Amino acid sequence: MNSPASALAPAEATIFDQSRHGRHAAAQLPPALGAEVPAALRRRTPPLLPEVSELQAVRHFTRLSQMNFSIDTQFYPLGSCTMKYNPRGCNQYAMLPEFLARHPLGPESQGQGFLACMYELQEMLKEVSGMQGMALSPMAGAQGEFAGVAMIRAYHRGRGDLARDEIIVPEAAHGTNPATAAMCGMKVVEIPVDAQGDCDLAALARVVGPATAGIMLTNPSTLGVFERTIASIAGLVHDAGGLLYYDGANLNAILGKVRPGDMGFDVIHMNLHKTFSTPHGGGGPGAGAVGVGVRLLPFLPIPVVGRDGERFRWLDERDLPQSIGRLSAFMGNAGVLLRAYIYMRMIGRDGMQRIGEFATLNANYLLARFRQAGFDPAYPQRRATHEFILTMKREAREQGATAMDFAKRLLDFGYHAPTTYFPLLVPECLLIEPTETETKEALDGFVEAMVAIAREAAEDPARLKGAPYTLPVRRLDDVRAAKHLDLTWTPAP
Amino acid sequence: MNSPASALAPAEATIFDQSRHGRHAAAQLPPALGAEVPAALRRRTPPLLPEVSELQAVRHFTRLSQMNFSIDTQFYPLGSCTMKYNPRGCNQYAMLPEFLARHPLGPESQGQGFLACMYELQEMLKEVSGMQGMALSPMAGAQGEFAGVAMIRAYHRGRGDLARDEIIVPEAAHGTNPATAAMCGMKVVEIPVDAQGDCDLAALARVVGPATAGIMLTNPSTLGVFERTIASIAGLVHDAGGLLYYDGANLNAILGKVRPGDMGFDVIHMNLHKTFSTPHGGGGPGAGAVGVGVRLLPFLPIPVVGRDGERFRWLDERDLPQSIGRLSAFMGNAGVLLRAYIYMRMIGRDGMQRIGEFATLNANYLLARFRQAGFDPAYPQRRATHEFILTMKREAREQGATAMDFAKRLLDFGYHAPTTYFPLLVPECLLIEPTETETKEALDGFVEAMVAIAREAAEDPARLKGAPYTLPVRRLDDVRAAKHLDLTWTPAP
Amino acid sequence: MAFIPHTDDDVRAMLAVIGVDDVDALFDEIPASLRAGALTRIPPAASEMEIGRLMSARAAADSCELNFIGAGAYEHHIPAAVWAITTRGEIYSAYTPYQAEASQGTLQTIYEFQTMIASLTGMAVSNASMYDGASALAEASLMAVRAHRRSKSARILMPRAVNPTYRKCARVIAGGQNLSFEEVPFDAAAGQTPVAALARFDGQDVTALVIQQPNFFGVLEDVDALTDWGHRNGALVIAVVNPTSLAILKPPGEWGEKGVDIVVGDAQPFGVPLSSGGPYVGFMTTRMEHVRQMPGRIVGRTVDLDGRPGYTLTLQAREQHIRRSKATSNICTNQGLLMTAATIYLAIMGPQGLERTASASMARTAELVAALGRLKGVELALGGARFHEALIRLDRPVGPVLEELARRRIAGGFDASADYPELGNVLLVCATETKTSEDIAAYAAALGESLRVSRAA
Amino acid sequence: MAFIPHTDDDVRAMLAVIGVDDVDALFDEIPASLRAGALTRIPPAASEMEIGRLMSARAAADSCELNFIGAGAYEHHIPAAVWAITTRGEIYSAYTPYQAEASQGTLQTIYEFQTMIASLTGMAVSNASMYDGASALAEASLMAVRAHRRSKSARILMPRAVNPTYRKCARVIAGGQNLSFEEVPFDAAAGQTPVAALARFDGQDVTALVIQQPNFFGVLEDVDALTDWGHRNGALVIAVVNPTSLAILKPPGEWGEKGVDIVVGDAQPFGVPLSSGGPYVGFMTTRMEHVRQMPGRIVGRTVDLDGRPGYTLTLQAREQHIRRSKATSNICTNQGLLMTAATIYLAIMGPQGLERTASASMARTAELVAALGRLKGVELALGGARFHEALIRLDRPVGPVLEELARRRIAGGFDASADYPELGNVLLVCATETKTSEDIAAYAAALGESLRVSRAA
Ligand SMILES: Cc1ncc(COP(=O)(O)O)c(C=O)c1O
Ligand SMILES: Cc1ncc(COP(=O)(O)O)c(C=O)c1O
Repeated sequence: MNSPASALAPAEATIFDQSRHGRHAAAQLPPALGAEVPAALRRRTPPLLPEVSELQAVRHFTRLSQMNFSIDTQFYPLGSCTMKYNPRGCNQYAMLPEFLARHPLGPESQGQGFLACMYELQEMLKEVSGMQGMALSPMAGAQGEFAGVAMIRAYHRGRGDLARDEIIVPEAAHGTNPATAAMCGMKVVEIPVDAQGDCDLAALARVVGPATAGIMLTNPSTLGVFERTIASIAGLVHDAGGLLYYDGANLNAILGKVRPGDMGFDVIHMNLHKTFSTPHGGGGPGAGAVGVGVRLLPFLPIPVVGRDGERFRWLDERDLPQSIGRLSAFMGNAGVLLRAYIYMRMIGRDGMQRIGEFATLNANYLLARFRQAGFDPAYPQRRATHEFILTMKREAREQGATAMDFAKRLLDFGYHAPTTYFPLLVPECLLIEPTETETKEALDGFVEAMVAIAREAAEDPARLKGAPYTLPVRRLDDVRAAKHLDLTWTPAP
Repeated sequence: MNSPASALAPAEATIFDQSRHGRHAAAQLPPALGAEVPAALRRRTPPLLPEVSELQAVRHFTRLSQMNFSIDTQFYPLGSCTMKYNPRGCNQYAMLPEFLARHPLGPESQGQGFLACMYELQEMLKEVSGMQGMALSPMAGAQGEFAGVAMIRAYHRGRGDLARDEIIVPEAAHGTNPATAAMCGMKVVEIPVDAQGDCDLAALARVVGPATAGIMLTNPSTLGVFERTIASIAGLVHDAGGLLYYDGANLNAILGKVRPGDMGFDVIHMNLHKTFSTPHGGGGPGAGAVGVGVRLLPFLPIPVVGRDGERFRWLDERDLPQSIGRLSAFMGNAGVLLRAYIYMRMIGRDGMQRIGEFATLNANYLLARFRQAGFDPAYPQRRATHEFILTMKREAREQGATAMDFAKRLLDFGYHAPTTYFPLLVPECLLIEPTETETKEALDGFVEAMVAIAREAAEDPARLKGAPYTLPVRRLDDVRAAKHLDLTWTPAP
Repeated sequence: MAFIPHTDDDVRAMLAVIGVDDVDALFDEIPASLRAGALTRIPPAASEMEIGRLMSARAAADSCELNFIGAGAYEHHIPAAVWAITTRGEIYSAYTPYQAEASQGTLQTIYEFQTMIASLTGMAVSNASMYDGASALAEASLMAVRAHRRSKSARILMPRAVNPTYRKCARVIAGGQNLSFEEVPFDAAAGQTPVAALARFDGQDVTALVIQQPNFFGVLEDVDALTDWGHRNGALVIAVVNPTSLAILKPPGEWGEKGVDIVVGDAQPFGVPLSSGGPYVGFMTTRMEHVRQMPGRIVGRTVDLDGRPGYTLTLQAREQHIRRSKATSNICTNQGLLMTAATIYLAIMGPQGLERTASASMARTAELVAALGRLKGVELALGGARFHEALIRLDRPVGPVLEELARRRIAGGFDASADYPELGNVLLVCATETKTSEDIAAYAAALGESLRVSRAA
Repeated sequence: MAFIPHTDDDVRAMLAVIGVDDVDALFDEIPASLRAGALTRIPPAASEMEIGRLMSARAAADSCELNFIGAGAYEHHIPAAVWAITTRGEIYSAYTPYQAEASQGTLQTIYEFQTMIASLTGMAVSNASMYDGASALAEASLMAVRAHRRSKSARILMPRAVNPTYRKCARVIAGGQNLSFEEVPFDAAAGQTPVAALARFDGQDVTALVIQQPNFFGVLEDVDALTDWGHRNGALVIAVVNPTSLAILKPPGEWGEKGVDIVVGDAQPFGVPLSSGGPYVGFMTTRMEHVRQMPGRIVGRTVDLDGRPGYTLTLQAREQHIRRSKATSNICTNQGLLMTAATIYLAIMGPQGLERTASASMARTAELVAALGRLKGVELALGGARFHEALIRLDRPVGPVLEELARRRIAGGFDASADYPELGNVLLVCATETKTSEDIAAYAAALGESLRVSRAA
């Protein structure tokens, strides 16, 4: 709610602008106990922290929160992100006071409740992925990828196969895949996809060889289609001595329908913050559990929960001497893992299968509606998986209405934008993933909004270009942001 | 965020409009166990409850909540309501799982923690009010008033003084005062206030007499001024054989400065949801603890917490045979009382006094600023207490800008409106209570908004009349609401 | 200064604007003789951290493993979403929605609540909430007197099978206006209020008859016959109901030939935790013809200046802030937050969830009764069809047995023998959908042991 | 179907629009041979009510009364407002703020976080968070190699007094790119890393020197001298800090003559509960000249089409989604929610609250050390000034003593003897502002008893 008197005031002043010297939230002050810091080590000027009342802080962050789109307030068809309902029960029970208070290095005897959940989570994730071993510690998908590629590397090295330093990735792969390979010291070899969105087998055959450590694949691919030749790919890579990595970001599409282990993958990470519905929190935390087939079992990152009879305990380097080691100070994002555990228990065996089915149903329905409404699918011959791509190439050419314009205008209609300009190889693309938790009515409303925008593109293109209009800010100047870096607040001179 | 395509759609469709037959939140379903209801007693048509997914419900009510003003998002200078910060700590610790799970009729041995809080709360409230006894069960201010007047009645009856059936109230009194007196079977005798806002002593002297059961006063009065002749009033009423009732809604003004017991009051209710900062919840719950002097001690409503050595227990009719009895099924709004208890403990002894001081400082500062800005105080000769009245009589006469117009336009500036048209005897009044938890900057911003509106009233009166513009709805047709009653949703025909 | 944001500079600047030297000067209209001293009996301020530890310790002291008490407050599953939303600042810290344009969230929620409660009870209109079920019954009695213009007696027939605290509370609150409540006995074998018990009032001026369904014993009354008796005798009929039961029981609007006139109850079972007795949320519904006699707030749907639908408080001329001593009630602040929780609960549970909750509760109580009935020294006290409570009779005083159970961390039920001495050592027990067969077995075992212990003592 | 809203009618209508007969047809591109069977090792669905009971029971099993463990994760008071706001749906269920206009809340919060963390550490720029402190150290090492163009060695000096798991983690993560980490010993009496220990690297190509302040033992390092050694020898300096300590300790930006180059740590102490180890929130700050080498998201302030200030992700060309294999890191999802909690925590605590927290923690640890030092069989293992951790030495193996303490519901500290066998039976203990003198006395008494018991055994 902006003051009509000051049209260009910021929607909400920064907390620093609201600070007044000497103000504080007294109920939060610990007792004043003196502490003697050696003079040379003492801080001389106080840090720039705001001095506000508790009410000011509450009001500020509550108002800021209202400036966000979120699952709890909007339909969020953001492809590759699986923005589905985050059940509140998962949060409530993961945040029971005893769970929150438990120190990660606390005695195992006072952690059996927590460890039991983690052990069962490992087992359930093994079952849905078709893998033989599971480690929960990676703190997001990218760290799961890192663990996976590091295990592949350790495997080859362990066999004395030292020349394998190439990781193959399809050109449509998510950016984390090549970035991870590089971070593991690997060379990245890109291969193209064909006109149907399948991996170009011939190209793959050309690049695999004695330098191949492995291939990283997402299946369904980031093009929103199922990699139909997966068996052939697996054969090619395995025959060349490489291993197959499964980027599980898109697992929601096939949950309970196909298991990566059964497709021939040797290692997988799963984004629990996608398929298993832990919240995204405006940019994390995530959890990227890694699962492995027998060949990689010895290399799993530590710690892993083991079971001795009725007791659970952490397995560490003593138990897993070939482990690639630790990825975090403790055991990863425990609270996220608890949420995923609760979610999986609430969904249950049959529910897992239904997730894949209804995510796919919603995507295919939406695709069909868009097709009827005259929009262009990127792969018109293919089924949608849990997501699909529209290309706005025609609209951009004929009316100058880009994918970005559609994205921004959608915000005014109360819909979050789909993923734009990813994957890079489809021009003017919108990657749309409705998820299984949205109703038919929500999907219909979204199609209607897109139709209305297309109409506007024809009738009033300037209006479209100026969107959004109803949010706290209009389109932002990204170029200026990068050119005149303003990364921290400074007092007005 | 409204769809630009449908300007007159409701801001948020009702939950019934979103319902689809056969939909449900499966994770919330209890097991399907058969139950045999005799045929004649069985329900035949299902109730009109929405059939929505859990996400739909979460999204709907989250979005609805965003359509509210609240303390956590706006300055709320609503006179007579003491809209101050509701500390989050009070809520967190009042909602500990064990407190929530405790059955009101549970064994007292499993309620000592809760009862200890209630006992200490009684003691603290006695101390701040200057009273000898305290009962916590009234569920809001009005019920506290009821208990108070009922005790006055019981007292007179107990003495065989049966003719006392009149309750005196000043004409500026809050509506609950006369309504309560009537509910207790009393006749209401109104007395005027003088030009300075004090009670008209001469008029009081004329009406007191053998029929006087008592007088109900708020001090500071609802006119935002301290009743200076309180000692004379007390003398007059007591001499006539009547008792004095203190409506504690305005206790925030004098907390720790004057105690109602010391002013001569025999009975008091305190709105814990005002002075002791329990949240208003969009219309409750409240808690209206009643305190009494010695004369009324035997009549306190039950239950009351008593103490036997180290054990706490509920006192009931067996302990207090002359009690006026029970006002609720159990012990009143326990959760509200816990919040007030925690708040009082966090404020502490000195903090109590500061509340009155800073509430008064804020009000007087705001009054001074308004005066400087050319607005008209209703009682220019008087100090503000924790609140004060501006009258828009002049603005209404000269520019047609009513108190209501100012109130509505303030909403566009992000400020909740002051209380309007109460007390009824001041024309075009705005009753303004800033509370002690607001910053000087917030007060300054509010004055600036009022000044801007006054300017607009002169320059663009039509714009003012049309306000608000930035909320989910513009000014609502109240007349139509009362004429064409639409009180429940019905399916579109 | 907890929760006070003023810096020293602020205070100085503000005093200067006001034109006084210190804050104390602002209190100069208060006679010096009245000024309070230090509040020595209030402890010094504690930080949130300190009070948090204290409260956690006190809460821990009150924990209990299994609860089988009902008697007017019921333990049901509460979806996590209910309170995650209800405690949002915009709901939690808002005032009564007097400024409609800035309160559409609260107002629409009330409108939805009114719709749900009206439909559940089978009535035309609902208000926005009452304090609790007991006070709502008192208000309903007062309302009946206003609404029933032809009746001059202000006489309300009150079955003894109605919740005893509800009866007491109604007497206290409605007693101020000289209503008289007359008791109607129940059949000691069936636990029901027989129509025959009303015979002595045939043809008399009765303002209203109260019927509780299920009654305090959990027993289902013959509501059709009772309602028809009331209407035949020119009385209004007031129903007191457990709202969960309405998912499977005939709504009061359909009782007898014409349906009842006023319905009240407590919506606590709808998402409101037990929390030692409150805050709960009373409700009241009635026929459209009586809407202007109804106490409490009412929300109506209307349109704004542009014609867009919106919500506002309506029929305010019934209320104290307009009508003062002529108001329908003195009620002002009511139970908005709990109303919100109840509305969210009902939206999430839906008709199917509520039906299952009611049926499962009924089934679990039947299971409990069967399990307890197998114990030596325990028998079912009353016959008849039940919802989810049952009165059992022990072969010894109930109090010490409950204490034994408490030692086993079980809240074993409500000792009804003081309220109904004629029934002997009776214990009212309740099992809802939250109880499993294992819980029931655990209770039966614990009760068996407790009886043994108290027999041995 | 938990969380799936489709009615049968919906499914029928949707299939018709798609033009297939059943849902299974949508999977016809998946080779039949690959189709999964039933997931028999997954239990059947449980309701929220059932799972809630299970989780409550498991949580109760893990409860502990007093915790004196630190070792990288610290128990501090968390104002209730922090999580009441952080769990709001608009924060909790939002995605990474790629659509800036629809994410101004998250973006402004990050901008405020960046400001606070940069100022606390005394550096020019901060990113939006890293996974945790340990992985942030790994990223800092990789960043140092990128930023230090002249150094070819990729050699990082790592004091042995740095948190052992941080060291392990850095090796695993940065090891992929062939960085070498070389250990710098500490003085076994003082527990400090002496500058002298670096002498053997004088004049060599060292890419970076890591300094942890306070170090793993809680001991304060001579950060000025160490930093100056690093810069004198052409190395970048990476500081690892406990952010709470920065309220009273000199910020890394002021260490030595020029200040350090990169600062990392874990902001868990800022409002993030211990919760078995995560999610926490790593942070990283650096000099402006290195900003383009920094991994992770960065938010900048800019203006919109109308000139109104607003926030957006910036310098994205560093990130994997733009630069792919050339990115500064593979990090994508990071710890946004915890970043939000930390920002709210800092806003509420302010400079004074944080200063008091740091000082009180330091004072309580001193009190703890004094109390424990009076026990037979306990001695302080290391001299020197400390922040809020201390290494004590027992006269017997630590493990069994900790088990005895656990039986008394006390988490007694971290057994550091496996990581530092040279120090003997050492236990790292920590007391923060959450501990009272009574707590400390209770711990001392319990430790005394536990030692007696284990001596007797
Ligand atoms: C296909 C794909 N792979 C990997 C990732 C990386 O996961 P995270 O963001 O959890 O690191 C993502 C998500 O952003 C993704 O969509
Ligand atoms: C002066 C005064 N008296 C009494 C009341 C009644 O209190 P409650 O709304 O809690 O019943 C109020 C508040 O509305 C009030 O302002």
